[in-house]
Amino acid sequence: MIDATIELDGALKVSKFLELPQAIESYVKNGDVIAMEGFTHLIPFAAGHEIIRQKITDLTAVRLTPDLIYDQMIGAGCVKKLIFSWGGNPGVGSLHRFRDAYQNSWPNKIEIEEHTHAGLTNRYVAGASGIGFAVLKGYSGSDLVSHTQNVAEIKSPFSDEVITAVAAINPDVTILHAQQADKAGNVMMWGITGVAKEAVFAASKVIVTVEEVVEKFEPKFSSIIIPSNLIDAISVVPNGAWPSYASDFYERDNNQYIAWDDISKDRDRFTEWLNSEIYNKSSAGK
Amino acid sequence: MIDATIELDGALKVSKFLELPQAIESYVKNGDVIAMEGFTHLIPFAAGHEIIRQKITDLTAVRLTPDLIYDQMIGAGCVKKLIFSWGGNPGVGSLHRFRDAYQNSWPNKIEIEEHTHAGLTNRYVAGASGIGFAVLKGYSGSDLVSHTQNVAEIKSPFSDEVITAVAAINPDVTILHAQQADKAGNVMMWGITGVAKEAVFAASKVIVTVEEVVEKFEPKFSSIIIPSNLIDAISVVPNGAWPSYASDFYERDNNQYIAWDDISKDRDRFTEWLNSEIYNKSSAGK
Amino acid sequence: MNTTWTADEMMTIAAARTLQDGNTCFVGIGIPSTAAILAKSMQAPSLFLIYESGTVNTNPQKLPLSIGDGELANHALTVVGMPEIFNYWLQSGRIDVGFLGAAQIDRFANINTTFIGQTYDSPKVRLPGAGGATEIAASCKEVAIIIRQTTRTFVKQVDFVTSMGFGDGPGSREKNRLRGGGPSRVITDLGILEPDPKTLELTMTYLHPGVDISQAIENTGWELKVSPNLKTTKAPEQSELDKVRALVSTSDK
Amino acid sequence: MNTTWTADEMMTIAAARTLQDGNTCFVGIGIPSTAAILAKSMQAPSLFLIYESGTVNTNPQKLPLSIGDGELANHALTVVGMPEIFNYWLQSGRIDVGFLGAAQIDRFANINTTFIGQTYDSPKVRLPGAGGATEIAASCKEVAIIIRQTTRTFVKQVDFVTSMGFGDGPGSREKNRLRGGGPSRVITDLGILEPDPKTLELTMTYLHPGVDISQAIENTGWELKVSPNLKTTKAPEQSELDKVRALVSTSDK
Repeated sequence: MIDATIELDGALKVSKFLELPQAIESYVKNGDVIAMEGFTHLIPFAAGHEIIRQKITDLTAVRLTPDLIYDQMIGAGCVKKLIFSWGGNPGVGSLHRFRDAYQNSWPNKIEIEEHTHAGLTNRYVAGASGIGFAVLKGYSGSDLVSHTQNVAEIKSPFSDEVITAVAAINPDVTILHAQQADKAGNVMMWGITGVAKEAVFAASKVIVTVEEVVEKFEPKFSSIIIPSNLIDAISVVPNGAWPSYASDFYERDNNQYIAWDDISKDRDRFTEWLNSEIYNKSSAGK
Repeated sequence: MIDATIELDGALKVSKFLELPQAIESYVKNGDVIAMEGFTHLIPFAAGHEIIRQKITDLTAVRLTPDLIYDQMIGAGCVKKLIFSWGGNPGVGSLHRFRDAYQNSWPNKIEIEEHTHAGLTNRYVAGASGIGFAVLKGYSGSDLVSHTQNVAEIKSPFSDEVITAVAAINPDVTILHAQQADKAGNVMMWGITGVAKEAVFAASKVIVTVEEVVEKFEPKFSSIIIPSNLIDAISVVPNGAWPSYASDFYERDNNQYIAWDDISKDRDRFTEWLNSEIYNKSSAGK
Repeated sequence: MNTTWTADEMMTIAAARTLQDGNTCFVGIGIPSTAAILAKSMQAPSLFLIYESGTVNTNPQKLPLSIGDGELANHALTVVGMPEIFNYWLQSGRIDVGFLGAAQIDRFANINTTFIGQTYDSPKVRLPGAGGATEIAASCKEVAIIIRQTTRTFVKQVDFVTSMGFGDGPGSREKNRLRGGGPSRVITDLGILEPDPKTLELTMTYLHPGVDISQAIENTGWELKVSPNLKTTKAPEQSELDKVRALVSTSDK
Repeated sequence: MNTTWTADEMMTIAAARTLQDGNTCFVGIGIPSTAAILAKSMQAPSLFLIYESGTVNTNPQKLPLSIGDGELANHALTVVGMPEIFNYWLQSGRIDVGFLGAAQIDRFANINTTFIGQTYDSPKVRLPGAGGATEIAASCKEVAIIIRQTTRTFVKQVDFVTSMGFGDGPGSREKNRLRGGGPSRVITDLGILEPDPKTLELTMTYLHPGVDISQAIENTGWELKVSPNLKTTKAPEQSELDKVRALVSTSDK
């Protein structure tokens, strides 16, 4: 890990480059609404593990696909409410810690608020846009409508069209993992970026972990740049998305996803994992 | 100009590569709602001139910034209604042909529908999204509200928030200029792209003129790729955006913008220009 | 004859064959994805595949592990954000075929991927939920569904309508303002079902070679309608089998 | 003293000085743009400039000819589509200062860029219209306006409110649900006006060196309020003049 006192351009008066524990401690509080995004790609696992390590609790955790990262945080007792739109272990099966918490209140009771991808995506869009809601054609015909919140019908002022409105979501903190930062604290990511941009604009605070710091970004297909003034803290955490993947850096470690099925099925095995892999390890990536 | 029978991948059964006159003739009809976008950059002038040459009339012409291209088309009698949000000769002054048409009905009466950039942008967003309207905070406090159409207030179903709704705009044809096409008929553009993407998705038909055809796109910062299945016709027209600019190809020919002020001030001088520069020239760029 | 291929292989090949070259196809992960990628090596080389992760016109060389696999991004024409995928590509009605899997399906092709048994708040088995499926089912011009046919999957009433097919029959889609045409076919390990043009009820129109109609009836949790014109699916050709096996083997690598 | 610089130079320098380093600034074309770029070479090197064309954090080396000049794109951190600029950057309230020009302004800093004289449908002079100005005026935390002070520009009532300042006084912005704080200063060739904290009426708070208050009063189309604490703008330093001249000269190249 590079020194947190990395030298910045004169332009930036205060370094946003923090060690991960300091970044989490500074910007994530008990009870926060938190969005840790990354659609299969660039999932900020190291940051999630640090949240567990710091025993942050009562989070409202928002993510299209809870994936292992939220299953782990739920199992560790960090989460009181989960807002999501697809809750599985991708390509493997169920999220057992999520199910145990939701159905058996272990380690604590959690609420859920379930959406469709289109719906939750547009909740972020509204949040990013600084307006109270967004409109879409969504949820129609699904029983989900009667089991969720923040979804309503709205009539067009121009015609008889009735469409769906979803309420804005504005996380207290959004956490992402990206491939690169430059020394001025701008971040570049490429490949699948999902709702990363919307999650950043919707949030009050933004933490980004990155694989590396570069002098200068090089053009990449399908890349986005997040300007430094949208970011509160950057932590350099190589492999910070492991066991998910970081395009052009490493592939998904699918054995970990498969192994998680067994680990997470059993409370004791999970607790053992939590002790050996999180609590007794210091902050880092893989 | 390269041959219109340019060889395509086996994948594409029918060539979308047409000579510009054929592209315009095939896809632009009298009375169409047409969007020719390009925000200062990549303005499809050659296509506009071809529309004039083909004496297409009664167009509802949509564009954030009418610029010289619509001033010329209005002066030539192609336009019956202009939908816009900033109507000047950028950095120079007024659009005299537009003013003459609107105030004096020369060469014909035109209607106008005037918006803010944010409002017209979101009309395209709604059109691209296949819904009847979009919501924004816009127009508030401006007298424009009482002088335009397709703008209304809408109440949030989640709170007392009242915001603005704008009706979707769905052009019959969108015409763009871009830097490159590949042989499969995908298009890549970079630099300022404005509302290009939204104008494409909102439209029924799409024509793109390009500077060149390449074997393979190279990554560029701030680039977008428009897949071939969104495009109906591609015409290779080097300098097709002149006198506006095409990033990495040529700069804006500002003398033309300045000269336009004089040419367009006077009906006779304009008519002379129309004859010498458009009617008596065959389709091409500069 | 049934000994030369597996039922899953037959199902995948049958599904792949239904995809038309040049169409846009919005693909769900799992067997739908396998079938769509297979179709690109068969009759539909320029099938335009879109995944909800943002990969546009992707040509994966091996099976993706998940909907956001790097394989999909690396072989895509372009990758865009999810608002663009859902709002500009899907919601606008630009997608020809949505290709979905499901845990349960009913006679009107309503599908469930949310939970099995008991209630939403206390389910027997909790499934992942909607993801992109609800709006894929709503907005694509037509929807194809791949699902193994058993009494656990083909049920009288789904425990939860995650994504609407034809609701409770004619008029339901209109009432729910769904822009797309709805399910056009359900491909199973036993055959193919299509909605009756009038009642919209799923009707068995094809049986795979070696499958008897009694098997289909036994494995359906409602009184299965059978087409008077029931046909037999063309048996897989060796080249089709080679291709599906080569493709599936990539996921083990 | 007034002989060593032009009134436009003084106006531009005075405007540039008011921009704080590190702020985000949404810039209109013309003198606002010149002042903002000048500020980056003076006290605000990391002023974060956004133009409505989509250029984010741009560092132009010469004056752009228009809001979509290639110079702005070539020197930007990134260039994004206009929906992102208007919805994510501007509407969300992320911009510290909006920097606008105008053809007319009234005592409550409402500005007109739509038409002069007669009616909307039959104007004496038709101007370009709103562009980004209406929402810049609405959403930025504060708005700075640069305009030459004459009785043609400083009018009792603007012919058209393109972009609202303070409407007809306290409460107007709230009633119109404008999220930003509104105009914080108007920089002219004669001095600087700021809204009175209570009445919100523009009040002359600074005169540029060599300008007499009678000039300001004469050149204002309403009964100009003058601060009891009227100050004199600091005269341009030679380095400021050098910079503004170097910058303006780039537009001739």
